[in-house]
Amino acid sequence: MHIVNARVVETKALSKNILLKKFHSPEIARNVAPGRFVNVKVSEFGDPLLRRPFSVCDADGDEFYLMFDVTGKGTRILAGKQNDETIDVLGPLGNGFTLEGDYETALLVAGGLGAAPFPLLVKRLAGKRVLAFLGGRTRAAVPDYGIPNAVVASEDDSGDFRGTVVDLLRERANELDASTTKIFACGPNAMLKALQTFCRDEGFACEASLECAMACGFGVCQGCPVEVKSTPDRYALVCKDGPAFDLHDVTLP
Amino acid sequence: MHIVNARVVETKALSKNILLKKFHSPEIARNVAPGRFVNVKVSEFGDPLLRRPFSVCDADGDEFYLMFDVTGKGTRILAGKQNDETIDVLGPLGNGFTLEGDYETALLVAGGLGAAPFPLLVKRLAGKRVLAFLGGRTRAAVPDYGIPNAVVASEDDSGDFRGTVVDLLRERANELDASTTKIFACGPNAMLKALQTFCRDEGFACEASLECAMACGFGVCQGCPVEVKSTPDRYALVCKDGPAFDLHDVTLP
Amino acid sequence: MTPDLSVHIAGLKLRNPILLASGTVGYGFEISEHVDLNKLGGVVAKSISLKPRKGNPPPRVTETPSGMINAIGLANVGVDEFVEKKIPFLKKFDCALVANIAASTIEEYEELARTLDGVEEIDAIEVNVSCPNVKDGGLSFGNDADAVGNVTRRTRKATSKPLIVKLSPNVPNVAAFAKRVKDEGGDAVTAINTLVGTAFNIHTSKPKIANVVGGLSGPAIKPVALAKVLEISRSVDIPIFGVGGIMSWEDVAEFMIVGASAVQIGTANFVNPNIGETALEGLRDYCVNRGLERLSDVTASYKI
Amino acid sequence: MTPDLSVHIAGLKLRNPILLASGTVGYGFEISEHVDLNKLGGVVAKSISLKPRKGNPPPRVTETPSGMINAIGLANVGVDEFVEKKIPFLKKFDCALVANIAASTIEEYEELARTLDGVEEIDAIEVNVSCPNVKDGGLSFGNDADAVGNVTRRTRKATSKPLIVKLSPNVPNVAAFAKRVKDEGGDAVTAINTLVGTAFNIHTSKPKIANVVGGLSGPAIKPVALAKVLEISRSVDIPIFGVGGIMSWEDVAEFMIVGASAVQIGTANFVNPNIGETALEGLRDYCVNRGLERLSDVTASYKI
Ligand SMILES: Cc1cc2nc3c(=O)[nH]c(=O)nc-3n(C[C@H](O)[C@H](O)[C@H](O)COP(=O)(O)OP(=O)(O)OC[C@H]3O[C@@H](n4cnc5c(N)ncnc54)[C@H](O)[C@@H]3O)c2cc1C
Ligand SMILES: Cc1cc2nc3c(=O)[nH]c(=O)nc-3n(C[C@H](O)[C@H](O)[C@H](O)COP(=O)(O)OP(=O)(O)OC[C@H]3O[C@@H](n4cnc5c(N)ncnc54)[C@H](O)[C@@H]3O)c2cc1C
Ligand SMILES: Cc1cc2nc3c(=O)[nH]c(=O)nc-3n(C[C@H](O)[C@H](O)[C@H](O)COP(=O)(O)O)c2cc1C
Ligand SMILES: Cc1cc2nc3c(=O)[nH]c(=O)nc-3n(C[C@H](O)[C@H](O)[C@H](O)COP(=O)(O)O)c2cc1C
Ligand code: FES
Ligand code: FES
Repeated sequence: MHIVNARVVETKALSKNILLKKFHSPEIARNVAPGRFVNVKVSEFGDPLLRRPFSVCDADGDEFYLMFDVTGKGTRILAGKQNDETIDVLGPLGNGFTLEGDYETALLVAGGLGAAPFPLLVKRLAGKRVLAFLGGRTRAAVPDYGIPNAVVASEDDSGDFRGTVVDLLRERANELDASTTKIFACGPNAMLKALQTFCRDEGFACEASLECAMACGFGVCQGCPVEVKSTPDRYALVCKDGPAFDLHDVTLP
Repeated sequence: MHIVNARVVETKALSKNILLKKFHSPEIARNVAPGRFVNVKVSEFGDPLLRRPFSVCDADGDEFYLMFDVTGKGTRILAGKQNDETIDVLGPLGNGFTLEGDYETALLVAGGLGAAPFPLLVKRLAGKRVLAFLGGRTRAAVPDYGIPNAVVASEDDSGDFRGTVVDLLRERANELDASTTKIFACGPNAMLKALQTFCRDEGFACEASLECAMACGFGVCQGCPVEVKSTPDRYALVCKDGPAFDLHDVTLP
Repeated sequence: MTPDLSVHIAGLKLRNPILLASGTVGYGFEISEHVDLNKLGGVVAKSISLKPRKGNPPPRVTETPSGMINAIGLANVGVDEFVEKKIPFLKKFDCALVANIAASTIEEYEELARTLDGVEEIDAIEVNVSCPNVKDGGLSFGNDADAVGNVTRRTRKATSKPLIVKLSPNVPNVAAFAKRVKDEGGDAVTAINTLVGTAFNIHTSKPKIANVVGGLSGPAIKPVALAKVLEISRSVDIPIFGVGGIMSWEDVAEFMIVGASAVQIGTANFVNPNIGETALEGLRDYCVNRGLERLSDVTASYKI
Repeated sequence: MTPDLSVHIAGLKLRNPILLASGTVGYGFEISEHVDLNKLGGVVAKSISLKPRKGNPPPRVTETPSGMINAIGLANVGVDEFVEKKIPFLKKFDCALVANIAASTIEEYEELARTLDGVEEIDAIEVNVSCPNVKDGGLSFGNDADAVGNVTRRTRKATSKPLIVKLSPNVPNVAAFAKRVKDEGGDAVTAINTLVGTAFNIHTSKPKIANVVGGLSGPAIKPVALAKVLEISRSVDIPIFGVGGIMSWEDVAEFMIVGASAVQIGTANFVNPNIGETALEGLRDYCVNRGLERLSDVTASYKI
């Protein structure tokens, strides 16, 4: 884990509100794994105070990418950072996805910006068959950067399917073989809950990257608990024990 | 008094730490008078919270200038504003210098950034003979932008005179005629106190622009009191009754 | 449909729940250049004492992270000049005019209330028992529930106007104070006044405020103010003016959710002198988006 | 000449006045990746209770202007696991190790103090009487001077280690509490713990913290913390650990000026995990620039 001044190298707008930013930092780019995240200090002043967590979206040599949408003050400041400005980044943090295993098909399931960690995951899943189902309000809200052949479920008619991404999954369930497929998921809790039911009913293995409010991001504040069935007498910490968890093991809030 | 989004038009470094920034705002540029000031909202977040007061340094058509040195978080943010960015400015505020009067010579006396309001003053003093004595640590800390023929007093040998600006004044006092001269002053309180003594001893009229901590800048918070001899039972407000005051009338803290 | 922003509080019917807080808009004159007072719920005038007060020496204000400390020391023109010279200006506006009184003895509070009771233009009286910047009174009253009870009882007898008591946040049990206010006949409470705070210059070792300590206000204190309003709202049946760190319409909504019937905006006036007016637009949209006919339905709508 | 940064407080000789505050560095493990604990004055471990505590459900933290609210609910491994598993790691470091205890009855406090008294590696015990996030104890103790006095007396009897009592800021008279601690044999006080605060989501009307209210920390509360330290320093002769909103070496100096002999850094660890170490450089320069041979001379050097 490092504290680095990462230099902004490039900014690309993936859609109206979604940005892909490339940063230079060998320490982070070379040590990251899919599903791990960084905690970004967006301001040098007291407000906004806390760092902002973002999944590392992709990495390439000495550079790494973040994909984010501008939702509040932290992401607004981050969006405004120009090329050659540096920003204080802590990372890589947390435990990413477990890639090993004898599954044949990796099925990526995301809601909205939940797709952020997938580009790096796709790269590192080389050798597996990769399918991706992405969901969102409308196609423009579903970034498919770095995710080949993604099928998009949307609430309107702009996607490939109308409905939630879990509806889409249900519809295609018969094309999938639960015994040889592992689902990698990331998205809002509501989506993950629906996915949990689906995976239980259909017998899919699933690892999900969770999001929750964090203060430190590296295990000292105990601010990010998640109920885990295998250790009922203590919470797991999303930042340290996750953010990737066996979806069957967690009780989502 | 207006609240405007003033657009940055130009930034010039007058020395290592002193900037001159030009803003577009007809409301302010056309309504300002020498010694009046603006209150600048440097941040959209809670920290830094308060506006920062700056004398209007100069005005030209629809544009006005601020001259400032980077001393803290507000001036650092202001310094970073790029051309075409806008910034929320409240002004013009306060009562500036009284230009009318039958003095023949206007003697401008400043310490450091106290010279900020002088360029506009020089312009509006057309018809009077204008002399300027400026003081500071070293010549580079004494901006003489827009002040012709300024004599610089410095603590080191870089200036025209070694000593404080009031030392300089004392040395040249015999060349000046107190009965036909009005001093316009601006600078730190320590300098103004010395100047007060000098003016009392030598019989000079003097109007000084004061600085003090402010919260609102427009007379509602009562945060900027100054003891005034002519109204001993109530404080004057620097922001509303000043910042320009008859130096003989104020009791400096 | 345009949502109804009006609220009833302490016997007042206000056009909307936004008032400007005592001490942050003087006597209304300067702020009226920036904000149309006719559009607001009301204005609370600077605290008035029996005699004019010069206030504390400078420096009186200093900035802190997301906040500021002030120790104005209740500088004010005194009740006579207030009634003669300030009210005539304020009465031109069609919004509630709340007078705020401060004193160092119960008798003075009583006399102030009696004097102002006779001034028709004043719609309500807010009793400031909680200013931390006056050494001879204020804070000691504000942190003593019996004293607050007494002040309420005595001023209650001295005026038939709506009576609001402004509470100190520097106590662990603000609801007990609100209860006393209610029991003694107060019509509403205002929560909160400033927190006691200080700041020092590390190079001179001197306080940044001449009075040494002062009152902390601004967004920094919003979480504390919300907790106090919620505490009162959950245990005492008395209307609440919520104050403390409001910078936006979202903050107004947050205060109403935790129990405020109306709010007061203080420090934000220094930063955005027209905040009182611009916040109204956001509140209107908020009602529309949440499908609310009446903004007042937001009050105490917390889901806990 | 290199200035002497060491300080004496509560019978401890510390390399320098910087400690890391309870609850913000866990049991030292994760933070030691970022900061060299051997360089610091000390570490205060997360509050420990007799039995392991699961703590509050999520969400437990939320950001506020220049601050944050937490309601962790004293999640901790319990005293047995603390002694067995956490101490062995912490004892490797050559800085003071302060254990912090929390309980809901006086008997539990006593038992905790007695248990830890037997653990050689622990240099001092800090008694947390002031956590606002535990419903069955904590806050009620912290806001009651008699209870704080009793806890001090009983824990004092249970241990011969330096005893520090961490005070609640949610009272109007913190000095009276410090006085009780002194009278009952406490060696130092820590001021302050968090302020009670809350925040609500205006779209769902739900609290942003599952526990509804939590503890406000961070730079927002620094002015309040400074005022409390100053209040104690001016009226009670007891050493003070200053805490609350420290983000930089300048803040450390400010706390020392108003009376702190040492300081604790909390929330800042989340933002700048190496702040404890980097602040030392600034303090060294500060001494040099002010011509001070000993940093400890700054303590209570306020000029009022
Ligand atoms: C492990 C992890 C990975 C993430 N990866 C990504 C990513 O790759 N791309 C992306 O766009 N977003 C990601 N998020 C969410 C991202 O952290 C928030 O969008 C961001 O913090 C919003 O900050 P803001 O200041 O713009 O919003 P504000 O609403 O102003 O933030 C206020 C506070 O709430 C917190 N917060 C707000 N939204 C969220 C959220 N959804 N989850 C957790 N905390 C939140 C902020 O961190 C901050 O403390 C991730 C979150 C976590 C925990
Ligand atoms: C009427 C008036 C006119 C001024 N004109 C100029 C000018 O033309 N050029 C210029 O460089 N400076 C001027 N100043 C001083 C200028 O306001 C401060 O330099 C500036 O506020 C510093 O802000 P900061 O955030 O960089 O510093 P910080 O130290 O971070 O500021 C912290 C707080 O202290 C206040 N403060 C800091 N220094 C001063 C100061 N010297 N006077 C008053 N308040 C201060 C800030 O406003 C802020 O509230 C003027 C001040 C006043 C009152
Ligand atoms: C400069 C200043 C002066 C104040 N003067 C008074 C006063 O005279 N009477 C009073 O009851 N409250 C006074 N207050 C307190 C405010 O009315 C308000 O309760 C407090 O500032 C919290 O709200 P805010 O965070 O929105 O400012 C003053 C506050 C400030 C900042
Ligand atoms: C997430 C978090 C957890 C905390 N847990 C404890 C605790 O277990 N025991 C304790 O005495 N104080 C605890 N505190 C309070 C801090 O030790 C400190 O007193 C407070 O946060 C103020 O300092 P700061 O502003 O530097 O954070 C906690 C604070 C935070 C932010
Ligand atoms: S965010 Fe601090 S422990 Fe996880
Ligand atoms: S700064 Fe507010 S009255 Fe002058």
